[in-house]
Amino acid sequence: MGRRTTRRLLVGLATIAMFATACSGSDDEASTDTDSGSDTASGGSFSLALGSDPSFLAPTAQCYESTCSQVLSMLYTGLLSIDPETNEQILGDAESIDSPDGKVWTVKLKPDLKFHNGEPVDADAYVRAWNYSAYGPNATQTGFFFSPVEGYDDVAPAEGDPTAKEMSGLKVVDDQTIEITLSEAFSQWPLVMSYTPAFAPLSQECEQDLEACNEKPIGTGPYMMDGAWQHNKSITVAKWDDYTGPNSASADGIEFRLYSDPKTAFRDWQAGEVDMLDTVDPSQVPQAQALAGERFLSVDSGSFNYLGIPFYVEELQNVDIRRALSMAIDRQTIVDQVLNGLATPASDVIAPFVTGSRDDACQYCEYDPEAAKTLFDEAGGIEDNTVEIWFNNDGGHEDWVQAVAEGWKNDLGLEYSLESQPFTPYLKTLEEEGVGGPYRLGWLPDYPSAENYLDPLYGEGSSNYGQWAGPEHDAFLATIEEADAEASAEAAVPIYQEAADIVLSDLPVFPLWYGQTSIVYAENLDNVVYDPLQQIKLGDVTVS
Amino acid sequence: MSELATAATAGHTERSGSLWADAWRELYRNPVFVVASVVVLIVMSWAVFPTLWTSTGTDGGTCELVDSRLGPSSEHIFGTTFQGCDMYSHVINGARPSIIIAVLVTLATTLIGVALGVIAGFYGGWLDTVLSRITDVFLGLPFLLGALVFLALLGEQNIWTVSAVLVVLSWPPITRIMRGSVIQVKALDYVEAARALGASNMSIIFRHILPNSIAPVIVLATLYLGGFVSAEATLTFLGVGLQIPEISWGITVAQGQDYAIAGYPHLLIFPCAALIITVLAFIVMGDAMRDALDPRGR
Amino acid sequence: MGRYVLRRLLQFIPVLLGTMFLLHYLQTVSIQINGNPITALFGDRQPPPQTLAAITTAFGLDDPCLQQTGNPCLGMFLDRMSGYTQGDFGVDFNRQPITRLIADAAPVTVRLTIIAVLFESLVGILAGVVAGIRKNGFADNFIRLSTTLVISVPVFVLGVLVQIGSGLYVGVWLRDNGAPEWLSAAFSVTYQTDHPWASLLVPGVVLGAFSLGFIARLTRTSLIETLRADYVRTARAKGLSRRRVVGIHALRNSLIPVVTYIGIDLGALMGGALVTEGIFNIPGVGGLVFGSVAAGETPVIIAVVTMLTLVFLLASLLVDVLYAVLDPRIRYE
Amino acid sequence: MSATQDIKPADTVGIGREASEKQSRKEAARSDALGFDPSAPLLEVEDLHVEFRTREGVAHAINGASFSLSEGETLGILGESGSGKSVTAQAIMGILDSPPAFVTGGQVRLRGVDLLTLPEESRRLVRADRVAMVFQDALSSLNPVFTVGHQLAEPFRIHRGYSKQEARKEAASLLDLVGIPAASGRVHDYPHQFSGGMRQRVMIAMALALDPDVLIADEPTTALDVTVQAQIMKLLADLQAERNMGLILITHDMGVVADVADKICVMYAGRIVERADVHSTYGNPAHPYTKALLESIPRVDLKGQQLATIEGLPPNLTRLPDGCSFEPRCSWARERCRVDDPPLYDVGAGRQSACHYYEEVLGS
Repeated sequence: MGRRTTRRLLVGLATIAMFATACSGSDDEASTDTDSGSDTASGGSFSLALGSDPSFLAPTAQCYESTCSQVLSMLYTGLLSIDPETNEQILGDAESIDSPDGKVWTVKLKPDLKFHNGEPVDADAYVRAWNYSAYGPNATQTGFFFSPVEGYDDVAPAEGDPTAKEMSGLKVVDDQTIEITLSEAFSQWPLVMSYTPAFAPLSQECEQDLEACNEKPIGTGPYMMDGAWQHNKSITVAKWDDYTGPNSASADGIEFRLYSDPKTAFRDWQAGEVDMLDTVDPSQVPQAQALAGERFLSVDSGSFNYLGIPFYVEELQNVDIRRALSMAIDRQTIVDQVLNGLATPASDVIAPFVTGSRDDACQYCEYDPEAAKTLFDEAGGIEDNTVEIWFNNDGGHEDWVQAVAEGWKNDLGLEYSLESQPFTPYLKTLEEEGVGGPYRLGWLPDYPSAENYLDPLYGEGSSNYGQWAGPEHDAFLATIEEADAEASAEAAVPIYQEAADIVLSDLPVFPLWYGQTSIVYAENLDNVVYDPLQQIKLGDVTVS
Repeated sequence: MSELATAATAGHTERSGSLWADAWRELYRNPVFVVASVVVLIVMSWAVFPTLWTSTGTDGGTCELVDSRLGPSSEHIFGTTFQGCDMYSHVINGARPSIIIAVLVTLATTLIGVALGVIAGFYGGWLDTVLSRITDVFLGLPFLLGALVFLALLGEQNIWTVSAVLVVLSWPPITRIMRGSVIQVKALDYVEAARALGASNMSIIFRHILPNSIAPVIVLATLYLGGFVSAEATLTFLGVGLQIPEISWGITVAQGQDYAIAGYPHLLIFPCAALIITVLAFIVMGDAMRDALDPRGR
Repeated sequence: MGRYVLRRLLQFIPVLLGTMFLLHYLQTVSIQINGNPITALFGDRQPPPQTLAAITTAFGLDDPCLQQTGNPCLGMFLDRMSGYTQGDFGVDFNRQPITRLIADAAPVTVRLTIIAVLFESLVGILAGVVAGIRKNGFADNFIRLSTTLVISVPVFVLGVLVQIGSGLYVGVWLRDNGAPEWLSAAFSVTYQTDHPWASLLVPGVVLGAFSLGFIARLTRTSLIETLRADYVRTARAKGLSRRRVVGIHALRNSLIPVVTYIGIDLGALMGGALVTEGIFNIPGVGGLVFGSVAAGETPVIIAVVTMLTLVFLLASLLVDVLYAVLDPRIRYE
Repeated sequence: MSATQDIKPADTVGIGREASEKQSRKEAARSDALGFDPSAPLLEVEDLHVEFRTREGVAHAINGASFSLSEGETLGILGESGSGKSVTAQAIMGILDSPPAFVTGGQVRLRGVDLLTLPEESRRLVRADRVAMVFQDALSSLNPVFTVGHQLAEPFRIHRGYSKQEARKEAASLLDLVGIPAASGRVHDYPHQFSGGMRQRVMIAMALALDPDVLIADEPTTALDVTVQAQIMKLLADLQAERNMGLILITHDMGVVADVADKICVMYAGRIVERADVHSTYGNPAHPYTKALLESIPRVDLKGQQLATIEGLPPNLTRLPDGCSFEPRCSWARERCRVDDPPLYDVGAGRQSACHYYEEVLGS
């Protein structure tokens, strides 16, 4: 643990936000394979190491981090998911999701869906869950997913007590049909709903006793709980024989083993105690590659790492200085040496697996020390010739932050000072506009949409900690608004790209790299597929 | 507990001037102590005059990321660090925080511990009761967990905050032992005699009580020195110790450990050896001093 | 004796209250200075204010005194104390009752501590006796050097090296050669729920290694001193064998300071196990507090650290009682 | 321990006793098989040499001590502290701390058997069984953490293989023998619960447990009040007479010896400087040191006069002078004494003195 756990923890925490998105994972190929897939090589069971004890299994609306969403992706089918390769929607419990105008959405559910306890999965089960999530006093972590829905402010007002227990925008039309009215048109809504934990249905039994349900959730997915949750030790799920949904379930059972330190988990994998790891520590990557060969996978995680620029720091208000600094970051070398290759240098502010991402959008992300030095000197440099770099010291960022700083020192002749805090006070400092130089942050989308890489980071009421403002910012906001109002997700993409170009030109953040995650697995496992949203498609894994 | 502390310090107290003289004679004839002292002096000189030992300056010199994790060579005799800096320079410069923390915390805890121990032991009564209960509160806090809680509160982690937290958690044992020792010396005949002759409390404390009761504290303090060098490393490993770009053994060891097993053993071996040898030297010194100050152990 | 124990137990009350208040105050100031720990739950995202407010209220962190730096928030403290008297110890950020968290974690740590104490006492005393009766001989020098070396190696380095050696080499070899399951579990890389004792043996040894050195040295010094005592000479004059002289007459007297140390160490081990627990993935008390400190889960920190303090106090009381049992000259009034 | 034994129900006592007896008999061993010749002299010490090897050098603690002891006889060994009295006693017992102490020469014959050549295990059997010892400071010489009953019973259990009950019964009767009131109740008490005199009685009882042939009492009364001293000495004398033991009484107090001893050895710097029967020594000492010692005893008939003292300090045992060790402090000293170490001259009537000028001393 130690240093590593701290990191982990931080990751654990930081992730939560970042992360979450994930969800989906489960369904995906389901539609194509449907039943056949599970018949071919079924049987056996295996174990997967998870990096921490999940926060919640029920109510699922409390799940806003990766470990719980990995487990829940086995226990729930979800309304829909997004195919990581094609970016197409794959329907799960939903038979169709339509909207004429982007404002009123109709979700039709498949018939005869059941919870593990036999209760029907109907419109009521979904609406019940969503009203529970959104209701302020329930204090769920994913309640804000419903903020676009009409009536959200009544159940979760910014000030005072709620005036309603249910959102007016939700209507149960019949057992199979739900009508969702948003307060404004939002082209990305179906993508939002792909985050399963926030949108999963809630059984009546579970609603009666959430505490018991948390220990042994009642889901709808291809796997059900096999015994109660052994906190900090393990969670075991077994194939549910009555499953009628599209998701595959090759193995008979999966054991989630809970670790506090990925390095320890890796040693356990070496010893043959655990079959698969969802994270390999960077320091163990060379070993993992040597030992596992083909069974070591490294895939884009969807995370976007950047240095934010505080616009309230005068020296950084000059766009040329920002461009020079960005060009003086040797992203590739840092990725190779510090991150052991477990990242991809950024060429955009939108991660590659999302529709709309480009591999040449960022002209100031190319390492060019000479051009940087010239531009930097022409722009007059920085007062005192010293730059502060801020980061949270409990997330394992110190190594690369120092590498960036050393690069600036070597290429631009800048002196640096590193300022670090634990995550909570760090956020407070950011909030209070207290940082004196570039600050590190990362982003994991909640749902696979270009919009989710833009509005939450630079929009209004967002995590725009750097207080990016000015005409460029205004143009950015206008562009986003325009894209949101498009009727379909696809049509909005080019407009979101325009917004991204504004960011990449004005540089309120320095894009650094897209994160990667790595997994290793045992010889007896096969068909291990990784979803960029940080979920292993466990249902597809075959055991021999 | 207090009864135990009293018992544990029994027998240290009868001699004074000659005890120290005897102890010193014993020490400088002890080869182990001499070797340990030389090691400590060398490490101290790393801390105080790093430029005598390395030409790279106190910030560890230029670091080229492309040179990351090189093995030992003629250019970098200990190899390079994760950031591509010279490991030898890091080992030399890493002594500074460890030594500052160890010396500072030991001095502060000894001063606080001795002062409170004398007050509690000499004056007794309600003052003793209150001080003893406060001592209990801090004594009962588990060391590492306590440090975690305190450092997390401070949010800022540098040599001074780490030292402050170590002081807060380390004074109670010294106070305990000092108190027991003082209570014992207080009851001895010559203190009674001094009192009968009308000596003031202050003069009794400084002329009679302190010189005769401080030996066990000195021994413990020497052992503390090594302990704090270790503590810095452990706290850093736990993520609540020193932070980069500070150069310290704790940081270098904690970072090197990740990679040592993955094929870069020099990242761990050199800083860890420096750390271990230093701690060892302090412990050996403490041992030798205990033997010397406690003639019964000879 | 009974009255003495009672008096000591009564003294626990102010100490425990003091500990709880100290921790409460630290956490209060921490929130006042560092900000609302709930914000960190959302990572880099800024949660909507109503979400943040709702969760903050749900965990009782909405008290206005938390906005006033330095305010000790006595009201919150009193609420917490009255909750304690009704058996309500609060919940963590995952809404798990703290009583359940402790009930899960404490037995594991207690087992680990028992193994560590047994190991350090048995091996430590044995090594100390061997060193003591062969003072300045080879065995003495070897034991002194090796125990000092063990004390000097940072526990996080030692732990990982032992873990790799025992888990990846011995353990794997044992399993490949068909050793019984409990035996290979004893050399596993991590804690195994199915082998709650066997798989804690190696971590227990790592945890006890540090104190082992102290116990060996303490026993040695104490034994050397005792062996010079007049009553040891008397025992020899009685024609007792050397084994009986050392093992019965000298050892019992030498063990008094050793027992003192072990008793105090008992409390320290329970609270100091966090590094070992982390390395071997043991779901114990150390990891619980460690995680809670990082997340700012005040109720967990106060409850668990206070519990550890109580363990420490009880252990020192036990030592004092045991002290009187071992040494009939000591009488507590 | 005793308590658990007492409350055991009858039948388990039987079983427990059987088991414990078996255990004890295994440990039990007697010194009979070592070839002691009943007709040989009781104890002869001949030319005993003991040295202490320390970091400061080799201290010659005993340099050729010889004496003998027969049944029912009391030998007083006199001398200042550091003269080698206690070392001699411990060498006879074989309980010197080695290192630093080493016996480098001589013989200690008990009934014809040289104890110094016996292997340690056989030597152990002789202790307490044949030769026993009473130490000076009974408080520190009794183990503080065991009851006196336990400590008294130990010789019976180890050497005789008695069961716990038998041994404890013997322990109680021993306490009774040395005059401790309510003995059977006090076996459960710890040493610190006894008064000084009572503790010394316990020591004596422990030494007498196995009815030894030789009893060595090392300053048995030093730590006691004068009245108690007399009681203890009387007790020792009575017990000796009753059991016909040989008694070696080590003391620096000439007065104590005068009352009870038959023979006297005076030791100085690790050597016996005068050996004689008690009456001749007291009447007319043959060595300047003995003379000086006698003159330093306060006497009622010399009340009012300045008490004589011996000037100077005993020599450093690591660097003994070539000549007579007492020379620097001796008022009879001449040039010869500085270079020529005096042998033990026979001064007649079984007396010896290590002084070149004993005739002058005798005549003074």
